[in-house]
Amino acid sequence: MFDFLLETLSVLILLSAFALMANKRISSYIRTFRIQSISIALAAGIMGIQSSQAEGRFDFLIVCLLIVALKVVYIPHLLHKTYANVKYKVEKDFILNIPIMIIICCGLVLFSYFALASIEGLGQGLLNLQFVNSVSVIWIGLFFMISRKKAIGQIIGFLVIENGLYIAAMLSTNGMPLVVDLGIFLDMLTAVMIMGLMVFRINDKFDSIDIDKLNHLKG
Amino acid sequence: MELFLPVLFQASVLLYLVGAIISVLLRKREKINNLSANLFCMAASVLGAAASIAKILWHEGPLGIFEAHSTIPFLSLVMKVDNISAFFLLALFILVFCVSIYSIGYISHYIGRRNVGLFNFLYTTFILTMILVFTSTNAIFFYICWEAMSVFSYFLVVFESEKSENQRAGTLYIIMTHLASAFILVAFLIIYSYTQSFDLYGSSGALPEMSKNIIFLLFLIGFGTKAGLIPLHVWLPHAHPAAPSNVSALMSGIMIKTAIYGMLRFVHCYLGIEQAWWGLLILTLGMISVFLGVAYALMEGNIKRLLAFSSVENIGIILIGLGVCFIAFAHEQVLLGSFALTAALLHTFNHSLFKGGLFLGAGAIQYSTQTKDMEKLGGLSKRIPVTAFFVLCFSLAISAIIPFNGFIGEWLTFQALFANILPGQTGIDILLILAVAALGLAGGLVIACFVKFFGISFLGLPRSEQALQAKEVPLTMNISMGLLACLCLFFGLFPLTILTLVDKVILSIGGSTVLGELRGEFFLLFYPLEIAGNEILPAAILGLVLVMIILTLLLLRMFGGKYIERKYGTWDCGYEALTSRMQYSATGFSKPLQIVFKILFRPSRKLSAEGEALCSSEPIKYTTTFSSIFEDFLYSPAAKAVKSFSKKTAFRIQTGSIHNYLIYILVTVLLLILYNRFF
Amino acid sequence: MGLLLQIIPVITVALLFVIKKNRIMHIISLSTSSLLLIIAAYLTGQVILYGTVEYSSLGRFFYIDALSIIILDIVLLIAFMVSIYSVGYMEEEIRLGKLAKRRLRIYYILMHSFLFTMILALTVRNMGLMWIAIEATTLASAFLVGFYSDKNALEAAWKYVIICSVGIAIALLGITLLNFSSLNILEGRLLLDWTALYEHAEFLQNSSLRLAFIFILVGFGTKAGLAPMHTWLPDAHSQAPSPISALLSGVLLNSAMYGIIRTVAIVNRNEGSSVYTGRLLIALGILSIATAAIFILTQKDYKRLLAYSSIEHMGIIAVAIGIFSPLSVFGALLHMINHSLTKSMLFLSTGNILQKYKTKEIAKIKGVLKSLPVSGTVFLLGLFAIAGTPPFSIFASELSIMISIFQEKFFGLGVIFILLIAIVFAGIALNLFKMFYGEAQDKNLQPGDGNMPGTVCLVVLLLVIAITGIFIPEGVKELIIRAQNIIIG
Amino acid sequence: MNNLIYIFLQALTILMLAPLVNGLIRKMKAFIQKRQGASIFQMYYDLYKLVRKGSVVSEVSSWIFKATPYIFFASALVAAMLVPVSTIILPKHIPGDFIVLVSVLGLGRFFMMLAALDTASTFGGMGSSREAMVSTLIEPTILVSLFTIGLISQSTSLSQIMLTVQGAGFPLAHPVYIMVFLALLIVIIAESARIPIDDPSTHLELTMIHEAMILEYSGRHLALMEYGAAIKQLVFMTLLVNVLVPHDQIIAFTGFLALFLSLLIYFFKILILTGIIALIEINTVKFRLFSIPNMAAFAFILSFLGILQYFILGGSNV
Repeated sequence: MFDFLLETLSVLILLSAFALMANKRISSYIRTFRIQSISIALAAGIMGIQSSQAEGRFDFLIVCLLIVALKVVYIPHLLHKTYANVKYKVEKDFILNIPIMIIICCGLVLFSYFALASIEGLGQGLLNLQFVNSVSVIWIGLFFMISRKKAIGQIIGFLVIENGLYIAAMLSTNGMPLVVDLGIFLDMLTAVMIMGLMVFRINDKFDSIDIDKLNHLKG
Repeated sequence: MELFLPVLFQASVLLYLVGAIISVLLRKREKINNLSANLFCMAASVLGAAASIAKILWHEGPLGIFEAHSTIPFLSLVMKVDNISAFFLLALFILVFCVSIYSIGYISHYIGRRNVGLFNFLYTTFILTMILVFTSTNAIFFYICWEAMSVFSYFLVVFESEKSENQRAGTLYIIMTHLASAFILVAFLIIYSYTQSFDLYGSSGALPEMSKNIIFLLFLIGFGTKAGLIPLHVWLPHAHPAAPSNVSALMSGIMIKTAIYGMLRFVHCYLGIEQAWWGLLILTLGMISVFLGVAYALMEGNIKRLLAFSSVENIGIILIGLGVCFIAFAHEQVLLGSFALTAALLHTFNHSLFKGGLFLGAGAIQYSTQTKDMEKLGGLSKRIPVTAFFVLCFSLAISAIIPFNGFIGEWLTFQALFANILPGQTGIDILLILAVAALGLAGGLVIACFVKFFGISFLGLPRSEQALQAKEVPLTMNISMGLLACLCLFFGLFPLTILTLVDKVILSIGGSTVLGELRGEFFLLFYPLEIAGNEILPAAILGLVLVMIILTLLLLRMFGGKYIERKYGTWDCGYEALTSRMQYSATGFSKPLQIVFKILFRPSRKLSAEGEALCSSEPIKYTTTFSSIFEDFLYSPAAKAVKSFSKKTAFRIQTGSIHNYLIYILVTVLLLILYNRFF
Repeated sequence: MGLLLQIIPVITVALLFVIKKNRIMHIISLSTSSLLLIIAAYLTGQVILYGTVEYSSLGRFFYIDALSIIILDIVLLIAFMVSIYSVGYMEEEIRLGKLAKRRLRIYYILMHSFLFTMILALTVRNMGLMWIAIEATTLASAFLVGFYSDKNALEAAWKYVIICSVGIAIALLGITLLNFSSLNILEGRLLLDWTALYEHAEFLQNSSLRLAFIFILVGFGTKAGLAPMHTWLPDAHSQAPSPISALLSGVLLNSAMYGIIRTVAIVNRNEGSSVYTGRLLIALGILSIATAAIFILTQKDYKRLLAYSSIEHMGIIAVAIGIFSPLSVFGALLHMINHSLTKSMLFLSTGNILQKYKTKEIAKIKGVLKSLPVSGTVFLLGLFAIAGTPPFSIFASELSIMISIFQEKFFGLGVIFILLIAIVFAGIALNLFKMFYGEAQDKNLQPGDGNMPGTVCLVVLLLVIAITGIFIPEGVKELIIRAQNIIIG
Repeated sequence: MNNLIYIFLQALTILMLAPLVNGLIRKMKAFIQKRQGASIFQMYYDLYKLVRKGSVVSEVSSWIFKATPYIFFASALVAAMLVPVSTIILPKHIPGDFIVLVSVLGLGRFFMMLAALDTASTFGGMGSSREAMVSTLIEPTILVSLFTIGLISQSTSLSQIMLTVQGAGFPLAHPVYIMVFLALLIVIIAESARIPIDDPSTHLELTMIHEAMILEYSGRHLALMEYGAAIKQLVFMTLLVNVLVPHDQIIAFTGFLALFLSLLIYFFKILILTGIIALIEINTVKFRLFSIPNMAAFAFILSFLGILQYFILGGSNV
C-alpha cells in the first residue's frame, strides 16, 4: 500500500516535471514547483511513517517537515518576491517550442531508464522504477535550465534537480545519514538565496534578468 | 691522470659558477664586475682547454667528473667526459677564451646604460650550460641542460630588448627550440620505455628496429632545429643578429654545434648506424642547407644576418661529412666513414674559430659605427685598420682559401666524398657527385659573399656619416680577434696538430685512423697532410706564395727600376664629382646572382620618383626586397592556419552562453553513461 | 588539536563581523592563517608519525591521512601567502578607489568562510559531508568571484554558481549511488564512510559503483575544471580579485580533484583494475589539455590565459591518475603541489601588474620588467616554470608523469601529451612574452612594485618552486609515497 | 730538393710561355681575319713597357689595392707549379692537388675582386660583381670534371692523374674524356675572360668583366695583373692538354732529349688549343651577361654526363 502510494507519487513528480517543462510563465513555474515539492514532502512523510513504525526512525519526518518548510513555503515565497521585484515583462522565455522539448524530455526518461537498467537489484523491494523516474527528473531539470532564458527559470531548474536528487536518494537508499541530509538542505537554501540575490544584482546591472545578455566573457 | 684530470674539469666548472655568482653580487660595481666575470671565464677556459687536450691525448674511455642524485625520481646529475665531449669542449674553451677577452672591451659600452651584472651572469651561465650539455651522461640531465641552454640564450637574444625585432626574434627562437627539444624528449622516453635506463653510455640493444628509425627521425628534427638545418633554420637568421655580438659568436661558434654533438652522441654512438638511408637523408639535407644557406647569405645587406646564414651553410658542410660517415658506417666501411667523420669534426672545430671571429668583427663594426647595415658602411679599413685586417683573415678562412684552416676542412670533405665514391652503389654515387657540385657552387658563392662582406663594408668610400665617424675599438677586442686569426692560420698551416686529436676521438668511437704515414723527404719540413695517398702542404704553398712575391719584387726592381707612385682620384670619366653614392652598393653587388637564382629569392622591386617621369632629374628611390621560400610557403601559412583555427574553435566552444555550457555537461553525462553501458 | 583547524576559521569569521577597524581585520586574518599553518605543520608531524589523525568523538567525523594532509598543507600554505598578499593588495585597491572601505570586512569574511569550507572538505571522513563541503566552497566563493560587482564580474559569478551547482548536484547523484552500492554491506553509521567503503571495496556492488563513478567524475570534474565542464573557470578566475584567483586556482581545483581521487581509489579497488576509470580520466584529461592549448594560442587576457593553463594542469593530473601506476600517482600528487604553488604565485603577480597597468589586455601592456622589477621578473620566470621548463618544479612532476606514461607503453598518448604541452608553451611565449619588454605606453607610470610584503611572498614562492624542482625534502617525499600507497593500496 | 727544382722549372716554363700564348691567339685571330696583326711577342713588349712606368694609385684605395697585384701574380705562379707541364720532369711530391689548385686561384681572385671594390669606382664594383657571378657558376663544372678524371685514376693529385691517364693509351677517344674536355674548354674560356663570356679587347661597361676589375691599375701593377691573368690562362690550358691528351707515353727514350721532346710536344698541343680558342673567339659573338648562366649550365651538364658515363661504364675499366 505504501509502495503503491510512493509509486504514484514518483510518477506524479515526474509528471510535474513535464508540466514544468510545458509552462510558459514564471508564476506558473513557481506553482508547479510548489506542487512537486508538496508531493515530495508527502513521499518523505509516508516513508517517515513507515520507517518510524518499522524501526522507529524519525529522521524522515524531520526531513519531511524541512521540505514543507523550505521547498513548499519559504523558497517559492522567496522566488515570488524576487519575481515581483524585478520589473519583468512577459516575453518568450524558452529556446525551442514546447512540443519538441516535451519529446526531448521523453527521450531523457528513456535514456535514464537505459542508463540505470544496468544496475542489478533494480526493481526489487523499495528500489523499483521510481528510481528511474526520479533520475529522469534530474535530467529534465537540467534540460529545463538549458531551455529557459530567464534567471528565475534557471533557479527553478536547479531546484527541480535538487528535488530529483532528493527523491532519488530517499527512494534508493532510505535517504542519506541525517547529518548529510541536513547539510544538503542547508547548502540548497544558501544556494537559492545567493542566486536570488544575484538575480537582483543582474536586474540592476543589465536591467533585465534575461541571462542571454550575459555573454561578454568569450574565448 | 685519473685523479688529476677530473679535478681540472671540476675546477673549470667551479670557476664559471663563481664568475656567475660574483657578477650577480657585484651588480653595482659595473666596471669591476665586467672585468672579474670575464677574467674568471678566461681562467676557467684555460684550465678546461688544458684538461680536454690532456684527456684526449692520455686517457681512454669516459672520465667521471661529478655525480649526484636527487630525491625526485629520475633526476640525477651525472657528468662524464669522453673523447667526443672533450673535443667539443676544447672548441668551446678556446672560443670562450677569445670571446671573453673581447667582452672586456665590448661590454664596456653597456656600462651605465644596461645591467652589466645581469648580462655577465647570463653570459657565464650560458657557457656553463653548454659545458654541461657536452658532459652530461644522463639523458634527463642532458635534456635539462639543453633546455637551460635555450632559455639562457633566449634571455641573451632579447637582452637589447627595446627593439621589437629582437623580441620577435627571441620569441621565435624560444618557441622553435622548445618544440624541437620536445621531439628529443620523446625520443629519450621511447628509449627508456624499452631499455629502462637513461644512461647515454648504455647499450641500445633492447630497441626494436622500427623504433630506432623513429628515434633517429625524432633526433634529426630535434637537433636539426638547433643546428639551423634547412628547412628548420628560420629562427637562426633572426636570433643570431639580435644577440649582442660576443654572444652571437658563441651561439654560432659553439651552440649550434651542440646539435652536431647530439647527432654524434645519440645516433652514432648510442643507436649505432644501421640503415644507410639515415646518412642519405642527412647528406641531402646538408646539401640543401649548404646551397640555400650561402645563397641567402649573399643576398643579405645586414652583416650579422649574412653571417648567420653562412652558419647555416657551414652546418650544411659539416652535415655532408656526417651523412657520408653514416652511409659508410652503415655499409661497414669503417675507414671511409672515418674520413668523413674527420672532415666533419675538423670543420666543426674550424668553423667555431673563424665564424666566432667574424661575429666578433661584426661586433667591432657595430661598436664603432652603431650600424649593422652594409649600405651605411664602407671605407672602414682606413678607420679601423686592425679590425679590418683580422676580418680579412677570417673572410679568407671561411672562403676555404689556402693557407687558412677553412681550406683544410673543405679539402677533407672533398677527400671524404672522393673516397666514398665507389662504383656499384649508383644512387649514392650520384648523390655524392651532386654534393661535390653543391660544395663547388657554394664555394663560389661563399667567395662572392665574403668579398661583398669585406669589400662593401671595409673598402671604398664611407657610405654614411656613422661610417665616416667610425672610431677605433678597444685594444682587448683587437687582441682577441688577432688571437683567433692566428689560430685560424696556425691550424691552416699545421693541420696535423688538431688532426691528431680528431684521430684519437674517432678511434675512441669505433673508427679507424686516417692519418697516412708521411713521405716526401724535403717537404717534411712543411708538415704535409696525407690522406688516402693524397698529400697537401699548406705551409709549403704559403711559403711558395711568399717566395714568389719576394722574387717578383726583386725582378721588378731589376727591370723596372724604382717604383714611382702618383696619388690621384679614381677614374671618374671626366665627371669630376665622384661621390660615395656612386660606388657599387651591397644590393648592386649581389644583383647578378640574384637574377640568376631569381627562383629562390623572388625579389620584388619598387621604383619611386618624386617627379612623374623616371627620366627626370628628381631623386629616384629604388627598393628591392627578398622573401624566403620557407617563411612564405611553409611557416607563415602554418602559423596563420593554427591561429585562425584556435580563434575559431575558441569562440565556438567558449561562446559565453550559459546554455551551451549546461548542454556540454548534459551531453558529457549522457556520453559517459553510454560508455558505461558498452564497456 | 585538529578540530581547531575547523573551529578557528569560524571564530575568525564571527570576529570579523564585529570588528570595525580595517587594520585589526588585517591582523586577525593574518594571525588566523598563520595559526592554521602552524596547526597544519603539527598535524603533518602527527601523520608522519602515526599515519592518520582521527578522533573517535563526533561519530568518526574528523579524519586526516597522508593524502588529505598533503592537500591541506597546500591549502593552508597558499592561504597564508594570500592573506599576507591581501593586506597590501586590498589597501591599494581601496587607495585606487576600486573598492569601498567598508567592503574589506565582506572580503575577509567571505575569504575565511571559503577557507573554512575547504578545510572541512579535506578533514571529513564521510563522503556525503565532503560533498556538502565542496558545494559550500562554491557558495562561499561565489560572491568573491563577483566581488567587483561590475557587469563582467557578475556574469562570471552567475555562471560560476549555476554551472558548479549543477555539476555538484550530479556528483550528489553519484554519492547516492555510491551509498546504494554499499547498502547491503555497511550498517547505518558507516554509510558513506570513506575508510569503510575503501576497506570493503571488493564487496561493493560493481554496476552501481561504476555509474556512481561516472556521476562523481562529471560532478567534481566540473569543479576541478576538466573539459568540457571547465567553462566557468576562465570567467571566474579572470574576474575574481587576484588573491582569490590564486586561491581558486591553487586550492579549490585541488580539493575537487581530491574528491575524484578518493572515489577512483575505491572504484579501482573494486574493479581490481584501473582500466575502467583510466579510460575516462585519460580521455577527459587529454581533452582538457587540448582545449587549454587551443585557447592559450590566441588569448588576449593574461588572467584568462593563466586560467586556461590551470585547466591544462588539471588535465595533466587527471591523465596521471588515469594511468594509475605508482610512479604516475606520485607524479600526480607532486604535480598538485607544484602547480598550486606556481599558479598561485603567477596569479598574485598578475595582481601587481593589474594594479600598475589597470588593464587585463596583454596588447596594452609593455615594459613590465622595467615598471615592476621584482614581480615582473617573478612573473616571467613563473611563466617558464608553469610551461614545464627545467629546473622548475613543474618540470620534475611532469617528467615523472611522462615517464610513467611511456613505462606503460602508451606511446600515442605520450606523444600527444608532450606535443600539447609544448604547444601550450608556444602559446604562452607567443602571447605573454611581449608584455615584458620595451617601454610602458603611459609615461607617468613610475617604476617599482608596491605591496612590499606581497612581493616578498612572490620571491619566496619562486625560490620554493626553483628548489623543489631540483630536490624535495625527504619528509615530503615520504608523505607523497604514503598517499600514493593509500590510493593504489 | 729535386722536387723544389722541378716545381720552379715548370713554373718558369709557364711563366715564359704565358705571354706568348696570348700573342699567338691574337695573331691567329688576325690571320683568320686577314689582318696583319701585332707580333706574337707583343705582350712581352707591353709588359716591359708597363713595368718601367710609374703607377697612378687612387687616393681612396687602401693597402689592398697595392698588395693585390703581387698576391694575384704569385698565386698564379703557384698555380703554375701545381700543374705539371711534362711527366718527364714530374716531381714526386707536388705540394698540392687540384683542390689546392682551385683554392690557390681562389686566393688570387678574392684579392682581385676586393681590389676592384677598393677604389670606390663604379666600374670596379661592376667588374667584381660580374666576376663573382661567372666564377661561381663555373666552379661546379671545374670540380666535377676534375673529380671525374680523379676518380678514373683514384687520386686527386694531378701528377698521379697524369701518370694513370698515360697508361690508358689515347684517352680522347673515350666518351668520358670527350665530355670532360668540352666542359673544361668552356671553363678555360670563362676563366681567361674570352669571347663569348667576356671581351678582353674592349672597355665597354656593358660587356666588360675582367677589364673592369683592373681598370684602375696602371704601370707595374697593371703589368702584374695582365701577366697573372695570362699565366692563369696557360695553367688551365696546360691542365686540359696534359691531363686529357697525355703525350709522354710516346717518348721512347729518356734524358734531356726526352725532356726537350716532351716540352716540344707540349708546346705543340698548346698551339693547337690556342688555334681552337682563336676559332671560337672568331666565330662567336659576345653573349649577353645573363645568357652566361645557360652556358655555365651547359658546361656543368657536360661534366655531369661525363661522370655518368664513368659510372655507366662501371668505373675502373676506363
